[in-house]
Amino acid sequence: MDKYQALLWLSIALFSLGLLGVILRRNALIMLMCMELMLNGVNLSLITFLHRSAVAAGGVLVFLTFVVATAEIAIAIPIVLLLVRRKRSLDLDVYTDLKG
Amino acid sequence: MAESTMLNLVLFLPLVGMALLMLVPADKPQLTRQLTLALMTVQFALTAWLYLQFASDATGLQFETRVPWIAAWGVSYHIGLDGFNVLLVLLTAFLGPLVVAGAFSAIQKDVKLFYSMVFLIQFAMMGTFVAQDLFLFYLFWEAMLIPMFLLIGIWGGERRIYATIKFVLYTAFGSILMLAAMIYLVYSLQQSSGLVSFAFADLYTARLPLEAQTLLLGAFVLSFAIKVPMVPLHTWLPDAHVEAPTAGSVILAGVMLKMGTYGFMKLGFPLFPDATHLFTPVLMTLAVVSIIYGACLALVQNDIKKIIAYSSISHLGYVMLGLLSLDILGIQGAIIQMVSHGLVAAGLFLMVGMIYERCHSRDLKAYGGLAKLLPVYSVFFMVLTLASVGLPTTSGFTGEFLVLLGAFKAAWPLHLSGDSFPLVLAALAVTGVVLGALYMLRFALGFLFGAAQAPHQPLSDLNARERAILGIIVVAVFALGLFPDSAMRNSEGAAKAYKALVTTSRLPAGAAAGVAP
Amino acid sequence: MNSQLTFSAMLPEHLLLLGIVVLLGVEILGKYSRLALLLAVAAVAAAAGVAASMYANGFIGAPFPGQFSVTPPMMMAKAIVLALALPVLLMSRDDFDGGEFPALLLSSLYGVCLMISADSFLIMFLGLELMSLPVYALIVLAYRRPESAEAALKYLVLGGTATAMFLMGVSLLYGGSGSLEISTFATALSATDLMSRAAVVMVLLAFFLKGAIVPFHAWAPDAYEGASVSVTAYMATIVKAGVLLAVVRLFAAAPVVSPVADLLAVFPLISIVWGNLTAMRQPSFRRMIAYSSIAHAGYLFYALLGDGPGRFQAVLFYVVAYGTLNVLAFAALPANDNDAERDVLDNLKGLWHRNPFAASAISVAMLSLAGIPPFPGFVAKFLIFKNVLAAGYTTYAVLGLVGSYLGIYFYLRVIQLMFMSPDAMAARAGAAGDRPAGAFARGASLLCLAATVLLSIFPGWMLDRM
Amino acid sequence: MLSLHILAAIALLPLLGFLLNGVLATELGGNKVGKGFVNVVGCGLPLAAFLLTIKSFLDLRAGGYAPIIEPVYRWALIDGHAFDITFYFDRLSAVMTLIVTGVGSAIHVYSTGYMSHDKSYGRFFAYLNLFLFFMLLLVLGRSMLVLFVGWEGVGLASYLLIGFWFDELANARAGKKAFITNRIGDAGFLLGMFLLYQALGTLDMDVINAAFTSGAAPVVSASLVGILLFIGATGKSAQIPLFVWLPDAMAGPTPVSALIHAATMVTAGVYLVARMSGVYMHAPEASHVIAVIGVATAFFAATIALVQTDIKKVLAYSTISQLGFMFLALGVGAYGVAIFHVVTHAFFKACLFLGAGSVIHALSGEQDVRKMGGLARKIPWTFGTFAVATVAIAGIPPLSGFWSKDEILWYAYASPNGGAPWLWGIAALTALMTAFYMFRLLWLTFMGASRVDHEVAHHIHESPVSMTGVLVVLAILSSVGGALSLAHFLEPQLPLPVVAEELHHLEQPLVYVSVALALLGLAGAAFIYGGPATRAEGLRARFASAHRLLSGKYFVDELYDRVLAKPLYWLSEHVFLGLGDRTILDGTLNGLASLGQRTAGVLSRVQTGSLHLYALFVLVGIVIALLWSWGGGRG
Amino acid sequence: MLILREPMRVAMALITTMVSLGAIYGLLGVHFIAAFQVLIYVGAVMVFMVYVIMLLEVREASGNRRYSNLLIPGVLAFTMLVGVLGISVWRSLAPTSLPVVPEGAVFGMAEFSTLFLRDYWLPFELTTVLLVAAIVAALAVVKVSRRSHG
Repeated sequence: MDKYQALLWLSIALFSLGLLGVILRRNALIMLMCMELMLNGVNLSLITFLHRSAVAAGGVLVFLTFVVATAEIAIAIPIVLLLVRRKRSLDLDVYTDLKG
Repeated sequence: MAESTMLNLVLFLPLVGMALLMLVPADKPQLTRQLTLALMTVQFALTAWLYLQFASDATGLQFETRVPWIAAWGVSYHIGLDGFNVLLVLLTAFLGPLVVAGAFSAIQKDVKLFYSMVFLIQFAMMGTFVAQDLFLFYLFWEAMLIPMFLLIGIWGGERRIYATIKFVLYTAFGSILMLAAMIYLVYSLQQSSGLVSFAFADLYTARLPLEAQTLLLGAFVLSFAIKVPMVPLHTWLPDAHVEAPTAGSVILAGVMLKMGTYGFMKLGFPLFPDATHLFTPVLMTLAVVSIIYGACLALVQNDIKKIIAYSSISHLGYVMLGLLSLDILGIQGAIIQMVSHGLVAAGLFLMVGMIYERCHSRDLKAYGGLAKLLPVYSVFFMVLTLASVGLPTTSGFTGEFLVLLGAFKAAWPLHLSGDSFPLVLAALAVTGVVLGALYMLRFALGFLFGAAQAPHQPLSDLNARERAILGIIVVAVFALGLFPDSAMRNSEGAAKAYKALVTTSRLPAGAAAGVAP
Repeated sequence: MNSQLTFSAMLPEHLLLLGIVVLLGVEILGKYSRLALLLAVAAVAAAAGVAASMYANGFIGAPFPGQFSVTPPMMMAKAIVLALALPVLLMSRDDFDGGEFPALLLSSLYGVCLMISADSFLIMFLGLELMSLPVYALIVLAYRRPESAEAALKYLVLGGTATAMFLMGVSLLYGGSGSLEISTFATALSATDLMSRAAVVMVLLAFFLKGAIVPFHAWAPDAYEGASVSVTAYMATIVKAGVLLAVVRLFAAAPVVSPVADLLAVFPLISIVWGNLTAMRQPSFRRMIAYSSIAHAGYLFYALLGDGPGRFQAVLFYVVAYGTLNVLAFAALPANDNDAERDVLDNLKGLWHRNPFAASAISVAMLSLAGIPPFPGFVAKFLIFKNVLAAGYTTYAVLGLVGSYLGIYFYLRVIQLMFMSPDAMAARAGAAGDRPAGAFARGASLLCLAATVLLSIFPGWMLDRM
Repeated sequence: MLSLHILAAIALLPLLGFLLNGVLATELGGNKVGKGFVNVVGCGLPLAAFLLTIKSFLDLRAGGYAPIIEPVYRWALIDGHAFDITFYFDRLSAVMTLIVTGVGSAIHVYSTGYMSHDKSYGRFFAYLNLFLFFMLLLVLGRSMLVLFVGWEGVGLASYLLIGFWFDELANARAGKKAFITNRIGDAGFLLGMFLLYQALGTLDMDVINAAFTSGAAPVVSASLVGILLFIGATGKSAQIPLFVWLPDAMAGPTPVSALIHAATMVTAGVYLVARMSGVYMHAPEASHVIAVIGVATAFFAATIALVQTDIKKVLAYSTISQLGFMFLALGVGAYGVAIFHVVTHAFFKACLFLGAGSVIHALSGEQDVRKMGGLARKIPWTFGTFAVATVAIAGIPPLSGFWSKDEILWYAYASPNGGAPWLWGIAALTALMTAFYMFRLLWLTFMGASRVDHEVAHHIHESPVSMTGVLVVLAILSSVGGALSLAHFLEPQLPLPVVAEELHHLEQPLVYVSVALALLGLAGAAFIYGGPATRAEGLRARFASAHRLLSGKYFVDELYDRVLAKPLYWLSEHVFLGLGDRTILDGTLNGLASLGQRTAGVLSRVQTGSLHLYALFVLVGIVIALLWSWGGGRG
Repeated sequence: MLILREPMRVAMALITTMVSLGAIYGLLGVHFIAAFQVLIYVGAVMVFMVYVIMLLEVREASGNRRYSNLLIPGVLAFTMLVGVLGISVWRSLAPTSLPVVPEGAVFGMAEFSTLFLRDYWLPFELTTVLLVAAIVAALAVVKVSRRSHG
């Protein structure tokens, strides 16, 4: 197993762990962090390939990912704050008014 | 050119009517009614003029209009009259004013909407008959569903929601499959000949392997058989009829059911002759089963609308039998039977509506001796009953007689060559004549005769409007019974064309076996 | 770099951007809510007009080679999407005052336009995010309903997941080909190595998620219900349109072959059935439309099964038809001070008597969505299934059609409620306090109605131009 | 011009009467005209038709009996097949038309008296005229199509007239029964007609006959055609197995029974077979069936008539029995004789029915012979004519019945086309019974002590001249009708069987036997019913079970009900409606609908609102899709 | 970080992960990105996150309420995902399929800057649009939350 493959395994694992976190963690903030973890996993993969192929576009995409991640968090945090105010809880299982 | 304009006018007049109705204030129902009646009458007059102009000896379409519509798909706005549809168009236009007039007193709620829907249905039915392009046909075919849905659902009886949903879902199921088959057919035509067209005439040239024909025919048959309806796809009909307002029942029985048989005649069978040939025994059996099954069920109903509904199933079985006999007599009989049933069932439903307006009951057992209470009503009822029974001199006889004669005529040579099945079917179909008399006379017996009783008394006999409506129908019934020749002269060419199409094999040249669709 | 070209090729986008900036200015200056709305309408209308005229002139250009280019069909798509946004803007008048809504909407539209013209995954990614991020906020904007924050969070988390999936797929594509041009996707479609496959699947699934295809649909009903009506309308029409147009762009004219083709058929097929069935039992109009949109996403993705050149046309026409009617349905909904009451289906009972125009408009929308001729929904569906059949996927086409049959019931149920409810029940529903939609919303529904009528009568005119 | 359409005029005159009376003299037109108008139209037009018929007959004779063919119009021309409405007037039609218009007119006149107190006077005459119209179509039509129109039409008129007093549900029900039973026969008729058309391409009966007699190779089995057409005839002419409707048909007003159910309509079957003699001559099997059915019907109906107590029922079974005789004649090839009997039977049976009507009229509606007796003095004209007709039907010379019946018996014995001694034997026995039950009727009604109810007895009165006059005319015709010797008149058209030379010596003895039998019947009836009442009672007591069987009419009605009607209703109600429509078809549908609803419920429960679950869907979806992408298409 | 109970600890774990990733990037020679990783993620996002966690002080319920009730299916599916995706990549990416390029040379800050302003000018500019939109969105949400309490 060479360096790239190891890195890719890691990247996939991070991505999947992030998704698993979304499934498992009840705390809304932790869930958001798990989303970040997913993006980090993807970034790792991008960087790996960037390094491997030396085409700079990947770097740009990583940069964009940073921006987007920031933007997402910037919107997500106020939403969570709103929810917490209303429900007095960060527990996602409480946020099930919409269903059916 | 001017004449084809006339056909367009006839087609679009109901839409104009709808637009005009929108201008009428909602608090003037009487004006709405009169306007509708006037327009419908004009439509009938124009149609009658077209009918008189129709050249019975010419072949091909008359009053044709063909304008590209969705050019990329080869869809055009293509309408025209041939011997097939000219009678049905006339029937549709004929029933229009009667339906409208028949609903004058029955419909008091949402009058404007009601007549708008009637206009819409009229438009769609007319369009279905005159369309000469499959896409257009399908549009009209489907467009009819919704006004009917509303008609039953808004002005219907107690279980109207169930009935109307059942009606729509049943019909729509057939349509969906037809849609798939239609697309496939057009695509196949394109594959085989490079022709991108939905025109009937072009589709008649499509050559398909037997497997494909079978599947496509199956889809078309399902769709049309539901509409006809043929047993065992009929259970929507009694419910729809029973719950529908009178106008709905009249339209349904008078015209809409014919669209199923018309579909078979114009599309189902001629498009897939080889598959049709293969499945004729099955379809014929179903037709005969419909005749007998419908009659038997009519025999044990106590809801007067249901009796007529089931009788429709039985009567349309004759039409199917005639079409499948592939004998000109039978085909002509089928056409006449369609028109006849349109008149008779429409008349009977109108009459049921009239009594329902007076008594608010459809229970046969609640009635009796109406001949005493409503002598004039009873006379008309008797005439229509006898027409339904198929008594000679009425239109019902012309249709049934020719259908049975044609079926027998076609079956006998087969019998001599060893295939007795069609003969058995034809003979069984004749028992329908007995059963028909049985259920209709049972109806008349309980309804008109015996000790006088009605759920609501005193009863007033038919007023002038009602007499006029029924009188017109009765005259038409006798006209078609006594002088069917002019009608049949118009349809003869079409009947022959149909026969030629259905009896000419259209497997791909050199019929490479095993070419799966 | 040709700045002239840069300017003109991106003119619609520039107009949107200008609109955003001016709106922000107005917002800072104070409360000129009606002015804000008018400004937004003007900006969108101008952008749409420019896009349309550029389409008409056959404008072709690539101001940023490899990143962004325009062709007449793209312009057409932009014009259509922007035009669809107009009634949404108009109907928002009943829900929102203030400049946030128009500003966010314009940003989101900007994203859609980017996606349509993207030549590289960079731009597409940006467009995707630019389209989605404002929507998260838009959902929350309807804070008259407490559930909307929940809806936004769900959408955001799953949307973020979609972003990650998209990026994962892109990164694998990038790893395989060393390029971020979107053409790598089409190339990978026919590749047989597992990484390309995985890349294609990840990207596709990301779009499935954004477009709400079962089993990635679960956010949609909740988000649609939690949002206010105009936002729901926006999500159901333009966001979906953007997603699909992007996908079509990705697929280009590449043929789809077996494993991917099966994915493209089976997931949408399940969506069609699932959406149509589940919609039967929904108590709320928005939620019902959400499930309906899941089914419609199924049809839309079906379009990709068709042969290459026809896909764009099929999707675009579907977007036009479906978008117009969805907006029509939402715009015609009677207004209510209580947003949650507004779309309780039972409150529609007897609507015909209270508000005939609304009832008729909603009926037209429902029938068309159900695919009943002669409304444009039928032609749209016809086109898609025609293409699918022509591509040889007979079984899938028939199954899809049968699945679409399942949907007829719940559309009719709406009509049934409006027209056929017994008077007593209708009266009770009338007590729920709905009132006619405002003048703007009425204008929006008239606009859509007119478009519907035109599309019904002259579908060929539209099709010839796509 | 008129002469060209004289036949059409004959048929159309009664139709005009129907329309005039039907519209103007009923509720339809508001009852605006008086009885006088009804009488003029109702009786005048049939009389005019009768006169025209005579004129036509004279024309026919003047033309040397060459058939008069009168095309009216073309009903349909389909694919080169013409269906023409054409009238055809030859000896046979002439005889029938004369009877129909003649006897018909007489009965119309009679009805003006009989029905004078009925509130639906106009309607009655309208129906009667309608009947005449259809009956004339039946006998005048050249094509089987026209015949069939008339055939069904008279059925309709019969239906309407049987149920004329529809307040009583039983009357209407009897009408329905008549119609349905006839329809069963018609189904056979239709099949026979189709078969002929299939084979010959025409429905013109003279052409069909010619085709068969010309000796060309048989294109179709004559026997099959014959049997099928005969099925139609059994319906209309009340033969086994379709005779059950006729006794019930007595529910109609008595003139109707006389006209339709005795003189004319019920003989349509005989006419049909005679008309199609060309076919039957080449269908020995069918003819044999006809003869057997005929004689059996004659016998069984006569036995039933022995014990009936309703005056009209006796006559009804007598009619069935006499029709059986006619079919016997047809079956042995003596077509002309059958028609001869049709004519004489029309005279005397009409007379009998009208006489019975007069009795009923006198007794204010009483029909039970057990409540009559001793009426001879009180209504002498009725009695006299009734007695003459009774003698005629009993076959006592020289009255008309003797001549025709005797010829039937003779050919039943001697015809080379199926005649046999056993046929003669049964027929002769039946003739004996005929004499017996007719004289029994005569005695019970007119002789002996009066058993009339007290209050009715006061009102007994002789009928008006309009009725008695007709009775007298018919009685005269019954007496002298035998002189017509119609069989020989018709012989050029309907050749009589050529009896073998060696049987000729038997003719005289057989005549004596039959006359003796008739007298024996008379004597027996006189002995049993002329004496003390105990004699008849004793006889009944001794043969109690036989009596029950006979008065129960062999329980045929009950049998049919159990074997045909009940199963049909059961099948329709429980199998088709219950099992088929409700359970299988609607059950499946509703099941599918509720399955859809339930699935929808399950699917919406999946949507729990939990973001975790949604994310899990996504994860699982990805896994499935990726695994799938490994699958097909590799390599 | 998936098993820790306290949000703050989770945040710390995430920061650790991110810094580690930054280190990896650095080791790969993509210093520019590594710097951004640390600056943006750790410096901005996570600080924000930590701040919020401290602000809220809402404690997640202890004990078995840490995980949703989808633990087992979730972990199963997770395992499969890692396996499937990993194998897909692993099987296709032969170790020597592409030449290993010289490290460091092309990924310097200068090169990126040039690239951004030349080839990737548009994405770069659009980033600003995105950020504007995000700010508007965030402000809108904040405004809503203020309104709902005001």
